[in-house]
Amino acid sequence: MFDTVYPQLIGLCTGALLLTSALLVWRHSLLASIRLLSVQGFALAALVAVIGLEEGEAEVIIVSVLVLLVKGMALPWVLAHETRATTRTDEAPRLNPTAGLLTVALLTILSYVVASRLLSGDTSISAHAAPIGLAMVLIGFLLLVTRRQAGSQLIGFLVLDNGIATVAFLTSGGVPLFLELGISLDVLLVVVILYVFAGRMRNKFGNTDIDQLRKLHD
Amino acid sequence: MIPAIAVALLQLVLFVLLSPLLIGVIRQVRARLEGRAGAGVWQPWRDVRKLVAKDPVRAADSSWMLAAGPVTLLVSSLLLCVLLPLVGTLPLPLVPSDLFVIVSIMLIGVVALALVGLDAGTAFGGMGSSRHMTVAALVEPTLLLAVYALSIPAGTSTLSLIVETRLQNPAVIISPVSLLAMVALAIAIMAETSRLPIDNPSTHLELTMLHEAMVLEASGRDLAWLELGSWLKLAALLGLLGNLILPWGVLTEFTVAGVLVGLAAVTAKILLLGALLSVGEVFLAKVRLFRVPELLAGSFALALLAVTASYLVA
Amino acid sequence: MTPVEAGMLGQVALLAAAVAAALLVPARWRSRVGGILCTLLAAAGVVTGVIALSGGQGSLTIPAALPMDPLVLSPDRLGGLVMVVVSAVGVLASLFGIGSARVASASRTAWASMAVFLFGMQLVPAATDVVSFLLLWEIMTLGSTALLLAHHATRGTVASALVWYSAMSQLSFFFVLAGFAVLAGATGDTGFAALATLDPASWQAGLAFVLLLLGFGGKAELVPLHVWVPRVLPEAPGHVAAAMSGAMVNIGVYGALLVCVRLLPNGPAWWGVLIMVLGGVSALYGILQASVASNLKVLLAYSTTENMGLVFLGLGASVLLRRDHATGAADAALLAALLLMVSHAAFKATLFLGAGAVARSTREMNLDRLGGLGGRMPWTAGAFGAAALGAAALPVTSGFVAEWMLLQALVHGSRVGGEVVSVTASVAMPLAVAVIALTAGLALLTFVKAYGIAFLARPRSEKAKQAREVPLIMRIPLVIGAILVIGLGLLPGPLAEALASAVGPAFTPDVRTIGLAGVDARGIDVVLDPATVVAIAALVLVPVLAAILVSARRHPTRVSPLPWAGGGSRLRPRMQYTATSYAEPLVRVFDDVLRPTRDVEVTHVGESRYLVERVHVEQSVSDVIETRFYRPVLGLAQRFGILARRAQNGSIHRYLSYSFVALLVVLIVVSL
Amino acid sequence: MSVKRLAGLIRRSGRIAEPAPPAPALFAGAEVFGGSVQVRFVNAGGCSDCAQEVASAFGPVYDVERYGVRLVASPRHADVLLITGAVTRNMIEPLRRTVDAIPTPRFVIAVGDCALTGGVFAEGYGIAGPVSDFVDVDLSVPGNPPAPALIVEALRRMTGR
Repeated sequence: MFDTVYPQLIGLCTGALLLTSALLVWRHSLLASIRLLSVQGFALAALVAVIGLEEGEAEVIIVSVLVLLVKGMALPWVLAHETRATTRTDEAPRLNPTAGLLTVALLTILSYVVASRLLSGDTSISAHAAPIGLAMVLIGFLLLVTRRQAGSQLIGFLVLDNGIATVAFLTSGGVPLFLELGISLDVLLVVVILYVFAGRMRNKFGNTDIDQLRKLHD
Repeated sequence: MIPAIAVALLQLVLFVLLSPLLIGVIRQVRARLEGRAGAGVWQPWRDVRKLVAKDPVRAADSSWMLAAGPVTLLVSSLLLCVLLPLVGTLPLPLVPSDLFVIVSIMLIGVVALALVGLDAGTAFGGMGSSRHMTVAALVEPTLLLAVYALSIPAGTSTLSLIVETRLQNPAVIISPVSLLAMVALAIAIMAETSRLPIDNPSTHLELTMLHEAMVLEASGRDLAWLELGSWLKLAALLGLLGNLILPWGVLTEFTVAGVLVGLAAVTAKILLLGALLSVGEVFLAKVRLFRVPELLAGSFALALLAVTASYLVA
Repeated sequence: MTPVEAGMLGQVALLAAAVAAALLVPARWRSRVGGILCTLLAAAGVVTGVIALSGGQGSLTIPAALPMDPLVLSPDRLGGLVMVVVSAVGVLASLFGIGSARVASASRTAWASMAVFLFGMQLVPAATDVVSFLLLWEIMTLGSTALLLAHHATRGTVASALVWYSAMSQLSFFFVLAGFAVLAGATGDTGFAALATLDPASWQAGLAFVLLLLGFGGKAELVPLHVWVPRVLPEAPGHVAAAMSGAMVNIGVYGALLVCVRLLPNGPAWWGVLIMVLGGVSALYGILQASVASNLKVLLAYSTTENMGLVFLGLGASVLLRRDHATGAADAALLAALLLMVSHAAFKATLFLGAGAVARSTREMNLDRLGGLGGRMPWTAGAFGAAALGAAALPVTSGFVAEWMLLQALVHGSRVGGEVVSVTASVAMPLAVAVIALTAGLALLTFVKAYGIAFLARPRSEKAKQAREVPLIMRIPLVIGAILVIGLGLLPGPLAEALASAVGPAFTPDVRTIGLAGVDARGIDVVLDPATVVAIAALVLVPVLAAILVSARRHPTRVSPLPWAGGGSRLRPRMQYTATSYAEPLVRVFDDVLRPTRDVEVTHVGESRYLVERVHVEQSVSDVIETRFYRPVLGLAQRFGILARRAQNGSIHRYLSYSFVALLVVLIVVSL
Repeated sequence: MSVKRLAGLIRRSGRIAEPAPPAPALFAGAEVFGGSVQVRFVNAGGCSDCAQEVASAFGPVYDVERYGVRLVASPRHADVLLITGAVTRNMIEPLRRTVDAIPTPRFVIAVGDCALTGGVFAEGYGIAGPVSDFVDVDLSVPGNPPAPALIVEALRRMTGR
C-alpha cells in the first residue's frame, strides 16, 4: 500500500517545497513570507517523515519531528515576533516580481538540467526529486541577492538551508541525527543573533536596507 | 458517434439553462455574505428575458460589428459547451476536444468582444478593449502551458482523454505537477472570465473597468448575447476546472443512468465552484491594473514550473 | 520538351517581354501593359511550380561563358512548392500594381525592375547548383533594390532606408556565399547533389551551416538582421511591400530548407537549438515591436519577423527532434513550418495590399489618424479582416492550422511513448510552447488593434473621413488573397499532403486527409477538421439567428446620433482610443525590452501653476537592436574608417611602399 | 482587513436586510420588465441629500436589489432613469442625452422635491428648472429628501415584486 503512494507523497512534499519557494519570491510582505517559510518547514518535515516511513528508521522520524519543531515553528515564530515589533514590513526588491518569477522558473530548469547530467544513471524516486532541492538552493541565493531588507535576506538564507537539507535527505536517505541536530541549532542560533543585530541596527539607523549599510565602513 | 452527438447536444442545452443560474448563485451567495437578501438565483434569467424584449439603441457611427460581435461571442461560447468534456468524455468524430482548438475558439470570442469595444468609438470602449486584449495576450501562455503540464500524464492534448486519465488514475490529481498546473489554470481562468482580482464584474467606475467598459455601448439583445456569452464561458471553464479537480461522475460510456449522473455531477460541480468563487471574491480586492501583469506572470511561472516539475518528479 | 521546361522558358520569354514593354510603352499605358505582363510572368511561375510540385521533371541548361559547368535549372518538388508560393504572391502584387501604380511607381525603371525581381525570385528555387543559385539570388536582390530606388528616390527617408537595405542584403549575400564556399571547398563541387554527400557532423558542415543560417535568416528578416525591414517596407508602395514581405522572405525559408532538408539532413542537435533560439527570439521581438507600432506598414513589417521566427522555430524543432528519434513530431514540426510559410505568404500579401489600398485612399499610414474605414471601404475592410484573422492564427484560417500543427508537434515532441527523449528536448519544447503562446497572444492584440483602430469606430482625421473604396482591379487581388487565407484554412488535409510530398523523398511525413478535408497527422496521432467545426458552429448559429430575427421584427433597432460615451456633450472623434494608447499597457509591461522614451510637456496658464493650458505627451519606441547593436558597431566601423583614411592620403609613394611591403611579406611567408 | 477578521464580521452581522413589506401595485406599462429593472442614476444638481437616500435604498438594510433592481453603469443597459435634484444649466444636455440613450421601453423617476419643483434652489442662479421641464417624468417620489422606503416602493412598482 505504502509503496504505491510513496512516489506520490514524495512528489507532493517536494512540490510543496518548490511552490513555497516560488511564492516567497513573489510576495513582498515580510509577514506573508514568514508564513510561507513556516509552510515550507512543515513540508520539509513531512518529506523527512515520508522517507523515514519508507525506510522504517525511527531515527529519521525523530529528525522529522525535530525539523518540524525548529523549521516549522520555532524559526518562524522568532522571525514573526521580531518583525511585528517593526513598522516597515514591506520589501521593495531590486528585481521586480515578474522577472523574479521567470528567473525562478529558469533556475528550476537549470537545476533539472544539471541534476540530470549528474544523476543520469540513478532512476530512483528520490534522485528524481533531488533537483528540487538544488532549485531551492538557487532560489535561496536569488532571494539573498535581490532583497534589500536584512529580514528578508534572512529568509533567503533559510530557504537556502532548507534546500541543502532537502538535497541531503533525498540523496543520502537522511542526515545522521546528530549532524541534523547540530545544523538546526546552529541555524537557529545564527538567525536569532542576526535578528537581534537587525533589531539593534533598526533602532540605531532607522532601517536595515543593506545598500545603505555600505556607508558604515567610511 | 450518435451517443457522442447526443451528449454534446445535452451539454449545450444544459449549459444554456445552467449558466444564468450559476451567475444567480454567485450573486446570491455574495449578497448573503454581505448581509443582503439577494435577488434570487433566477434573476439573471429575468434580466436576459427582459433585454431581448427591448428595442436596442446604437450610435450612428457604429458598424455591423456592434450587432455581429455579440453573436460571435455567443457562438464561440456555445461551441465551448459543445466541445469541452463537461457531462461526458465521449469524443466527437473529427472534432476531438483538442486543447489548442478550444483555446482558439475561445479567443474568437475574446476578439469579437474587443472589437465591439473599439467599434463604439468612445474612450471607455477603447480603454476596456485595450486592457482586455493585454490580459488575454498575457493569459494565453499560462493557459496553454498549464494544460500542457496536465497533458503529460495522458500523453495527449485532448481534454476528454486528460479527464479520463485522471478518472482512472486519481493519484495523478494530487501530484505536484497537477497541483501547480491547477493553481495556474485557476488564475488564468479568473483572468479570462474577468473575475476578481483581475476585474471587478460589478464595478460602476469606468476607469477601473476591463470587461464592463467594452459593453457600455451595447443595449437590448446585443447586450443579452454579450452577457449570455460571457456567462456561458464562465460556466464552461468552471465545468472544465471541476472535471479536472474532481473527475468523478463524468460519463465515459453511454448509458441512460450515466447521462443522468453526468448531468447532475457537472451541475453540482459548477454550482459548488461558483459558490466558492463568490466566497473567495468577498475576501479579495481588485488588483491595481498595472499589477495584473505581475499576477499573470506569477501564474505563468507556476505553469512553467509545473511542466518542469513533470520531469523532476515524474 | 517537358511542361516544366516549357514553363521556365515561358518565364524567360515573359521577362524579356515585360522589360521591353516597360521600357517602350508610353506612360499612359505602361502600368496596364507592364502589370499584365508581370501577372503573366508570375502566373507562368505558378503553373511551372504546380507541375514541379506534382512530380514533373525538366531542366533548363544555360551554357556559361566562364570555364565551368553549364548552369542547370531544374526545380524539384520542394522548389516547385516555393515557386508556387512566391509566384502566387507575385500574381496578386502585379494585379494590384496595375491599379495602384501611379507617377513614380509607374516609371520605366519601376515596371522593368518589378519583372526582374519577380523572375529572379521565381527561379531561385529551380537552381540545382551553387552558381546558378547565387546568380538568381543576386538578380532578385538587385531587382528589388532597383524597384525600391525607382519609387521615390528623392525623399531622404527612402535614401537612408535603401542604404540599410543594400547593406543588409549584401551582408546576407556574403554569408550565403561564404557558406556555400565552405561546402564547395569541402566536397570539391558546386552541384547541390554533390554538396549533399558531406557528413553533417564534420566541422565544415557546422561552419557552413552557421554562415548559411545567418545569410538565409537575413533574407527571412530574422533578428538581428531584420533592421532594414521597418525602414524599407513602409517606404515601398503596397504591392511592392507585398511582394517583398509575402514572397521574398520565403526565399530565405527555402534556403534554410535547402540546408536542413536537402543538403545536410539529420544535422546535429545544436543546429536545431540554434535555429530554435534564432526563431524564438525573432518571433517574440518581432511581435513585441509590431504590437506597439502605430504605423500600419511598420506593424505589418515587424509581424513578418514574428512569422518567420515561428517558421524557423518549427524548422529547428524538427531538426532537434529528428536527432532525438521523435520522428513523428519532427515531421509534424517540419510540416508546420511549411504550412506557416504558405499561410504567411497568403495573409501577409493580403495585409500589405490592404495597407496599400488604405494608403491610396487616405494617404495616411499612421493608425492614430485612421478610423471608420470599414463603412467607407467595405471590400478592403473585409479582405484585411480575413487576413488579420489569419495573422492572429484564429480559426478558420490557414494561420491557425499552421500554428496548431506546430504546437501539437512541440507538445508531442518531448516524449515518445511516455519516455523523455532527451534533456535538450525536454527543456526546449516547453519553452518553445511558451514562446509561441505569448507570440500568439500578442499577435491577437496586434491585429485587433490594426483592424479595430483602422476600420472600426469613427474617423480620427479628415483624410480618413473622405476615404473611398479602391477601383475594381485592386479589389480583385484583395478578395483572392482573402479567399486563399480562408480556403487554405478550410482545406488543411490536401494542403498538408501536398506539403508532405514536397519534403520527400528525404522525409516522409505521414499525413492523410480526413473528414471534410481535415488533416490527420498520424505520426503524432492528432486530427483537425476545421470544416466540421464550421459546420457545428453553423448548426449552433441557427437557433441564435432565429431568436435574433424574431426579436428584431418585434423590437427594431433605434439609431441614436452619438454614442453615449459617458454623457459628455462635446464628444469628438479625437477622444477615442488610438493605436498608441491601445498599446500603452503593453509598453508598460514590457518596459525593460522596449525601452520607450516618454516626453511630457506641461504648459501652465500664465496666472496659476494649478491650471494647465495644454499637455503634450510624446512616446516613442525605438528598435533596441538597432540602437544597442548596430549603432555601436557602425560607430566602431566609422572610427576604423577614419584611421584607414589616414593611411590612404593619396601619396603615390605610400601606396607603392604598401605594395612593396606586401610583396616582401608574401615572399617571406612562401619561403618559410 | 485580515481574512480572519472579515470572516468574523460576516458571521456576527448575519442578515442585515429588514423584512420585505408587501409589494405595491405594478406600474402600468412595466409588465414588459418581468421583475428585472436596471437603473441608471443621475444627480442633475442639488445638495446630494436625495442621492444619499438613493444610496441607502441600494444598501444592505433596504436592499432594493432583492426585488430585481440593479444599478448599472450605462444608460444603454438601463430601463429606468432615477433623477435627483433640480436641473442645472450644464446638466440639461447630458440629461436629455442620457434619456435618449436608454432603449425603449423606459421610464423616468424623479426623486425628491428639488427634482419635482426645484425646491429651495428653484430661483437660484444656474438652476434651469425642475426635471419635468426637460424630460417626461413617469413617476414622482416627493419628499425633502424622501425616505429610502419610498424610493424602494417606487422601484418596486417597476419590478412588480
